[in-house]
Amino acid sequence: MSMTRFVTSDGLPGLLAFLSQNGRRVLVPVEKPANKRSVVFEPWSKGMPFTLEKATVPPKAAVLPQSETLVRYKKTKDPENPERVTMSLDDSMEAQPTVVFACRPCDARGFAVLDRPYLQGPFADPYYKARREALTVVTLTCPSGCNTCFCHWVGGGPSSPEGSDVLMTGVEGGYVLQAVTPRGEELLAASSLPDGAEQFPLAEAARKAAWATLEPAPDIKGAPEKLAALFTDAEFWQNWTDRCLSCGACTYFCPTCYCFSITDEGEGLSEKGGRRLRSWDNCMSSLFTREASGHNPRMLKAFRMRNRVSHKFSTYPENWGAFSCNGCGRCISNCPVCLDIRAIVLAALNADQATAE
Amino acid sequence: MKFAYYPGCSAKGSSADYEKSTQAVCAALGIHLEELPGWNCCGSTPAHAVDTELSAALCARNLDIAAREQAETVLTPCPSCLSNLRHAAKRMENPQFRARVDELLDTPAAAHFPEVTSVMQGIARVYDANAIAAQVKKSLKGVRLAAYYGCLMSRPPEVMDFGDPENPTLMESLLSACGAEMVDFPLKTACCGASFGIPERVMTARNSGRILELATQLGVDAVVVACPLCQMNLDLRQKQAAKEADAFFRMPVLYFTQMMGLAFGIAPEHLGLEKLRVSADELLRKIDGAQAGEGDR
Amino acid sequence: MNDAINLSRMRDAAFTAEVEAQSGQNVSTCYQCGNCTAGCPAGFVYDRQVNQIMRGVQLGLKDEVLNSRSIWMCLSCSTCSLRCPNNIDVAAVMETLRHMARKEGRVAVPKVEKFWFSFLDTVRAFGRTYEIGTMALYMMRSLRLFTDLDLAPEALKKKKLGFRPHVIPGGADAVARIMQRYKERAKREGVRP
Amino acid sequence: MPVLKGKELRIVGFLCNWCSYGGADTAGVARAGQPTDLRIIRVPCSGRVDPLFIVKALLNGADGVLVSGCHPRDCHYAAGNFYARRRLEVLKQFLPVLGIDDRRFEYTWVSASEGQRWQQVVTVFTERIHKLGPAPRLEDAEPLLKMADMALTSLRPLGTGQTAALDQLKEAIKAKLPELECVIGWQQGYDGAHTVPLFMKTPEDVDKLIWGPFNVNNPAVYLPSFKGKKVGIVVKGCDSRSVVELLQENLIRREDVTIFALPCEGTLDMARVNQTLGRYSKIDKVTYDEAGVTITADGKEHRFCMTDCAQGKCYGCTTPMAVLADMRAGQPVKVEPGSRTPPELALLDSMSLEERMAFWRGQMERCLRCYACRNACPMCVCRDFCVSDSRDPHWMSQEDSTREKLFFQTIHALHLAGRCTGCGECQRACPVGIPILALRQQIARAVGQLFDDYKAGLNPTAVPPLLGYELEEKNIHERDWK
Amino acid sequence: MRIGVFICHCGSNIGGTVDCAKVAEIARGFPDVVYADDPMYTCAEPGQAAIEAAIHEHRLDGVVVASCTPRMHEPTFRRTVERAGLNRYMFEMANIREHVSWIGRDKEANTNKAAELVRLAVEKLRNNKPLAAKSFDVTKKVLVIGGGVAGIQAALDCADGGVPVILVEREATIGGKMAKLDKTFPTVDCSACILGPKMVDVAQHPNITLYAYSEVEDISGYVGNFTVKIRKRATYVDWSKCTGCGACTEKCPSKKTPDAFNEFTGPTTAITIAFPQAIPKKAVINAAHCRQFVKGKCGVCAKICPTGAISYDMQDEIVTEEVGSIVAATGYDLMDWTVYEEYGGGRYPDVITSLQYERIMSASGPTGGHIVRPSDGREPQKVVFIQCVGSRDRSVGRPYCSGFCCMYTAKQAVLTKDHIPNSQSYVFYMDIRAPGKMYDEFTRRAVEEYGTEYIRGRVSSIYPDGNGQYVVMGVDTLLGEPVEIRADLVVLAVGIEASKGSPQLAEKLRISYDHYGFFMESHVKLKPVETNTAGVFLAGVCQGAKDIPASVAQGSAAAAKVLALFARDKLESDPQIAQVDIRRCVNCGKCIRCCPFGAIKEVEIRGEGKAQVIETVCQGCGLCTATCPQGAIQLSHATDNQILAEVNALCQC
Repeated sequence: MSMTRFVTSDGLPGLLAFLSQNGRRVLVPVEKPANKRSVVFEPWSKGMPFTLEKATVPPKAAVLPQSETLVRYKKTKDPENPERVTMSLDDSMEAQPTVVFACRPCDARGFAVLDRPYLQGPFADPYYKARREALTVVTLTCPSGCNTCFCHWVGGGPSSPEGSDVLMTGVEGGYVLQAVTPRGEELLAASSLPDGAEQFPLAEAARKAAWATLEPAPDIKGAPEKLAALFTDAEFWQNWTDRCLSCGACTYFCPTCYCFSITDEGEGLSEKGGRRLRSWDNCMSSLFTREASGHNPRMLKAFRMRNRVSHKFSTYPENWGAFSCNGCGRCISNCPVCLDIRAIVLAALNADQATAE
Repeated sequence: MKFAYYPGCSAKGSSADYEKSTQAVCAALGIHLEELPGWNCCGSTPAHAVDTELSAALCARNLDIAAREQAETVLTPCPSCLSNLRHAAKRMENPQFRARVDELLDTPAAAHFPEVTSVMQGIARVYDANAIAAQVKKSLKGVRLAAYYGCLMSRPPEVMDFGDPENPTLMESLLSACGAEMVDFPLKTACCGASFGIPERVMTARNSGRILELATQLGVDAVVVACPLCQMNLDLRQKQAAKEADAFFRMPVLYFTQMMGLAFGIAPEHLGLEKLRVSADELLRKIDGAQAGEGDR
Repeated sequence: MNDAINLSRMRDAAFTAEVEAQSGQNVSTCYQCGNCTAGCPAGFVYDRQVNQIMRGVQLGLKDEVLNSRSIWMCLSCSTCSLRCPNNIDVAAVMETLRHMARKEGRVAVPKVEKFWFSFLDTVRAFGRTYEIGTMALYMMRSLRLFTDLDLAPEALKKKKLGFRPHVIPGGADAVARIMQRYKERAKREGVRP
Repeated sequence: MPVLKGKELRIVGFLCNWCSYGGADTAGVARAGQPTDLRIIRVPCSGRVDPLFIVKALLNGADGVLVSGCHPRDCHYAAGNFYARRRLEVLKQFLPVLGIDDRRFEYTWVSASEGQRWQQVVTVFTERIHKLGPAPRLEDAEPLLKMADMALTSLRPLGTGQTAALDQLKEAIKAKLPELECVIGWQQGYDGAHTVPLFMKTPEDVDKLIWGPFNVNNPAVYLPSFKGKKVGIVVKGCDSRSVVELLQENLIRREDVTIFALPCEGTLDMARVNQTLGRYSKIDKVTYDEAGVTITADGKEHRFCMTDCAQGKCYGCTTPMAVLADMRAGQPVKVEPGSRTPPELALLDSMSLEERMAFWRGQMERCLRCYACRNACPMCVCRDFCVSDSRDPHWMSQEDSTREKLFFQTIHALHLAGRCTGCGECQRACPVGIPILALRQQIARAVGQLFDDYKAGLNPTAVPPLLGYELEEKNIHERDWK
Repeated sequence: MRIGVFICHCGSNIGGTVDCAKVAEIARGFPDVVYADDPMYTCAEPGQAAIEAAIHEHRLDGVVVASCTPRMHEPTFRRTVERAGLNRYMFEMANIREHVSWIGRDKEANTNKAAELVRLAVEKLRNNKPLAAKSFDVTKKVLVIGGGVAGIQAALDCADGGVPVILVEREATIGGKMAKLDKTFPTVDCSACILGPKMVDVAQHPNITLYAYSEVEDISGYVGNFTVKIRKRATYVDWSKCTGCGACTEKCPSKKTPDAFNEFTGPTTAITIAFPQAIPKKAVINAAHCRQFVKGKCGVCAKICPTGAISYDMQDEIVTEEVGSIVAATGYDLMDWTVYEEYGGGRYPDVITSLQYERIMSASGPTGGHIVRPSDGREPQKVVFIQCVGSRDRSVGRPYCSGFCCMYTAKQAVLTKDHIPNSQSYVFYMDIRAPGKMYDEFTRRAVEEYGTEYIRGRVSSIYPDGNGQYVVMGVDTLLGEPVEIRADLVVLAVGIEASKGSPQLAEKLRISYDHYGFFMESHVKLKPVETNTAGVFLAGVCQGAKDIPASVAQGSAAAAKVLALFARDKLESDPQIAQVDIRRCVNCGKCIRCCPFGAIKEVEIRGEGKAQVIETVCQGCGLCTATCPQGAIQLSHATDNQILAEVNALCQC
């Protein structure tokens, strides 16, 4: 049995204080005062209120910030000869040791999805790598399913350990912490929390109960092929995207979307210097594929939606052997027009059948 | 029709005839004048000549009474009172000024004051020329009159709101409706010399003289006025003016209310005509004669 | 000439500014067309014509202006304001000058001020004007005992003047309090009430 | 370049080439001494000055911005300054809602001959800015988070009763459908408590049409994409204003659009509804009564009374009936006269300038720049060519600073000046609940106050105020430079 | 880029309070700057040569000069860089004289400010693009609007220069105000005698087409290619048949028709020829007073006309003309002086305008040149002239000087004495403005030889004394006393305003106009004839008060501008105009709506509506750029990115 610890509900701030040691940044879900429920991960500091609610925004930024400076450059001129310009580059990366605390299993699985292209491809992305290696994920298992989530369709579940270092499960009076990686064990071992073996069965029961709340999942194993087959069926995609607004609410709130764009800002000779930025990109935007000539292979939002759904359920699985959607449901709950990716995938599966018949 | 009414001090003294005729004419027209309870002197020229805030305070007390009485419109016969009251109301739109004035009052004045306007405009507001003509019992046909407004009634235009400041015509329209022939009287808004009759007689004598001279030249039967001070200068001081001009005047100077009253068939004694220094008997005979002539036909 | 107006010495820019501030008029717009003077009914008793007063204000000749009789003889008829091509409320400037002069105790024509005080004193006493009272007070103060004596018989015969003061029911005190506060404030502010 | 510490502040001037730049030259020729802070950017015309240049400068370190053009009627380009006057005045009234002191921005008119006036303007303005001191920076503000008070009373009845007329409306749509590409309406979404846009192409589609408090989406957002095609649209009162505004701006053609309308009784504030429902796995049942709805989720009943849970915009709504429609069903609704300050705006109104800046600092932090606000806006017709993600023109960078995010909201708000109908879709669409509607509301309020109570989207033939001008503006007055 | 920067000392003008060498040194640190120098006089020949040399030596592709205002030397330096092979728009200026050295005393602050302004210019330049002008054809035909003396002069000069002229006149005859005058100052020669021959020349010139009794209805197009619609108002007389014999005017029974040409000083007939020397000398029916129109029966003129020219059912006609240039010469009208209630507001018959007085004095006028009072026909003995009635008077919204009243008033006083030797004239004036050649001498003659009394002051009021005379209450400010005159006749020198309909015409011409309707010239001093719309020129009083010689001179000047314009077969358009990025354009039409020049139109490109700039019409204001929300329309040389570069250079904290 893996290492377990127990923390009482009152003990959570103490746990966070422990996690914050040694200059670690601890990202905790914080409920923002707003009429709309808005929970975001923010660096914890002593006395700061936090929540254990599922966050509106996933903790993806811990490894892939919304916008990061890849390179800073400064130019200097030779006062004798203004034609002679020398440039100094600064590509040092910030990779502060970080703990993501109380994200959900789906969020944690997001890190696993990101790891594949960023770390396991022909090139490992150094910026991502540095941050990822400095990251510890303490995941709170879900007590139940919810109306928009579907983690169990895509290989996850309310207590899936994938991507997590520590699993944390709420039980009577507190939480059971279970290390699921060596890094998790190391962390728990360093803590002064009491052993959780006694409460562990309760945790297991809670996890089982959570599973029981889920509606049965449809079989979507055929999705990659069926979606691939639908690639040329423009009508299918148009019908499914007529109400799409082409905003980025689905992709920017997705824990697994990893596309980025690179821009240069600023002037090397200015006080601030120049910056090369990497920022999130959004395949639902027409700009995503607009070429320098002005030509755009994905002018229609239908094709952009096809890209998003296919990427998650067809091309990524082809490349990496797993769906890149982890069923967190944020693209559904955050969509201004309630577009439901589940429905599209199911329709794709059914469309195929209809054609077969 | 009911209006709040601010008679002004002269109404209780030197221009009792104006007051009497105003009351009589308004009664005939069914306009009820409700005198403001406990009104005080507006301060007239001396107050504003000495200090604008003092003048405004004296006026504000009256405006405040009117506001408390929930009056919508206050009428006053006297242009001087009208000018002071309207100036005060306008100046008190400035908060700093208002604060200074409030300091002088027992209690701060009401935030909004009712509108103050002249009796003449009040009548015109209720009755148009046709309606006035319908009231006429003794037409003033054949009577030539000069309307003289004095300097205060129409000036400054942005405060007084009395038509063209150089050429007001309201009195003409009222008296034309009564049948009178109104001459174009170019000096209708010239100054009569105002209150300087006492400290500097030559001032009123000269200025009133010029007005009387032109009226005489134009052959009018009377000069019709709307201001107690003008009336006093043109009538009571007519001899002083004649002396200064080295001329002889015999020009009746009546209030427009007296003139309208005559046309409405109100007896002269109910209009205070006996108070005129220059007798209007000839004018009365002319009116009666015209009536007789009318009857003959 | 020795008695030339020495502008470099006598010019008082603060005076001009003060007149402009108090009257709310921009006197620099006056271009001396003289229209104010042309229409002034009191010009014939002035020692300086209105346009000259305006010029004095422009030049900041405080003494010349505030010691002038003209500002006391102004009838406040506003003809000048009405006809001014530059929209200057000349009458307001005249009144401002009178106020300034009074506050500094410069009274070039005392009889005018005495008449005002006589008037205001009756108002203070009775809340309303009392013509015979005003006259009596004025004659006393100005020592001009024969003022308008020629009119008296006529006026009395015609009952033009009320012999009894007209008193406001319950209000005379209120008016007196206004006057009192005004006086006290003037005293506090160090100006002549 | 940094400002001369201790001596100067950063003051940026935009001067038209023909009058004011010449006026500044005249002042120079006359050796009319001036404070040295001002840096002049020469533009052809004050009409060229996009108000966003000013906001950009103010957000990026300017302590003051001055715009000067030709006197009204003297514009070298006949009318550029008339447009500028309206736009700049609207901007001036907008700035305080961001927490920027509007005294830091001024505009005026100086002719090429008015060297003295220019000297006066520069001197007075520079002194004013020095008196105000260095401008507070958005980044320096301590985040302040506050919530709007949603306890509101409505000007018109709120409820759910009008559904009765839905069948009549459906028949009308079916009758018209053959002539139309499609009719846009609403259908049930993934559960009974969510409604999504519906594009009716067949009579069977029409049967899916629903009407009720969940019809939050504004279907007008789709209309411009159908430009040139015959299309029908089912509208609530507020949606109809968007349609009218689109017509006003020639973004759609009247003859192409068939408008079907029912009187609206308010729609639910789904943000608050979801707060109440919390986490649930299934909606069991949604039942309606006259006054509201009851949602049963995971076996638990939640009642939502419309008078308590309508969207903020519904309380002050004066157009529950479509302002323009080809086919109406349902009973007319009475609206009480009056107006309400929208709750989001009332919140901002209650704050000081410093608090407002701190407020936006706190709010914008969590913005992910997903642009749901923009894309849900029926008046955002630039869509794929929004300046926010363009390099030419390069208004914004990809940095995720609060300043860039707030600047985008300013772009949106200013581009909506005189056009925003207050439908609130921007705010509703925001996944993290930032009350960005307040910025649009302030713009709309300023436009209303300046231009005869103008409200966007009421009259299809009205000229949007910022696309027109008056020679003499009733409510815009030249400022005193004494 | 490779940018060269030149910091001009301008002698000590800049160098005195700005450390120019320091600025050059700072500039060397700016991006893309590869060369910086601080010459003593950059605009001088050696300075320009140095720029050219530096361009070659350092292979510069952009130049910044920091010196005086670009309004002065931008064209100069653009030519300089062009000579060295650069595009003229690859040049920017920083104004460090008028905006820096001349207004600030603090050398440190000035130097810093100068460096920042140079930085702005560099940042702007880095975003500049070479721009090239385009050429287009010119229609060599000119429209002259207004047939007063200025318009006549412009038309004749253009016609003599070989350019076809369309002359449009609103009234039935050309000649304008000058045709109404009796004599002209300072020579006191007969107005009709000097104007008449010019009017005849217009009628006879083969290059001139005259549309009298016509108005400009609509103008579209741009310099070189205007399309003008002209409304020929119905005269009810077929002018091709009318010989101007005048038989109809003698027999017309409507003898009490108001006579506008005579300024309503006497009646005329309903069918009329304005005056004997009218051009065209054709009859016109005043339908409002013609019995045939009012009562439906009469027909006398039709019966009497020997050529059968009368045509009661004539309609307005619209003709269209293509021209390459337009001269506006629409003149003036008198302001409505009846707002002066203190002068009787128009109620006193013997208080008249100076133009009415001209007609009364004129031999072709209603009294045959005898000066008599309108009220009773008596010869006046005492005539009072009042100047500045509606001039220099803010209270009636006319703060400006009408320019020529001083002179004609002196003339009228002189003529009065000539006509009535025992008369006495008085002139109330504020200042005598007589700066022209022989002008002051003329006013002195009026005083010294003709005994005119000049009284310095305004008149407060005029009123009839009841004895047939008028009391004039004035002031003699020199005397310091009010004065009073009993006058028989009062002549008001009524101020002028732009002729009726000027603002509307300005809108059609797309030119600016001031508060009073006068058209705005392009530059008060240096472009007094041009307007801000290329190809539209001004002549005469429509641009501002001026007398006859000045109007004639400006008419000739406008003609010279037209001829210069037409001397080229092709015109070049300014490339600093708006350009549409059709990919970004969503055809919302906001730019089209607000463009003050109608320079943007909607076109269809591959099935989609797009905005398109008409390059020759665009004036380059950039209003569209500030209006377009998606930044799809950019004003070349002042693009968003160019201005943003400047803003960013200043504000980057």
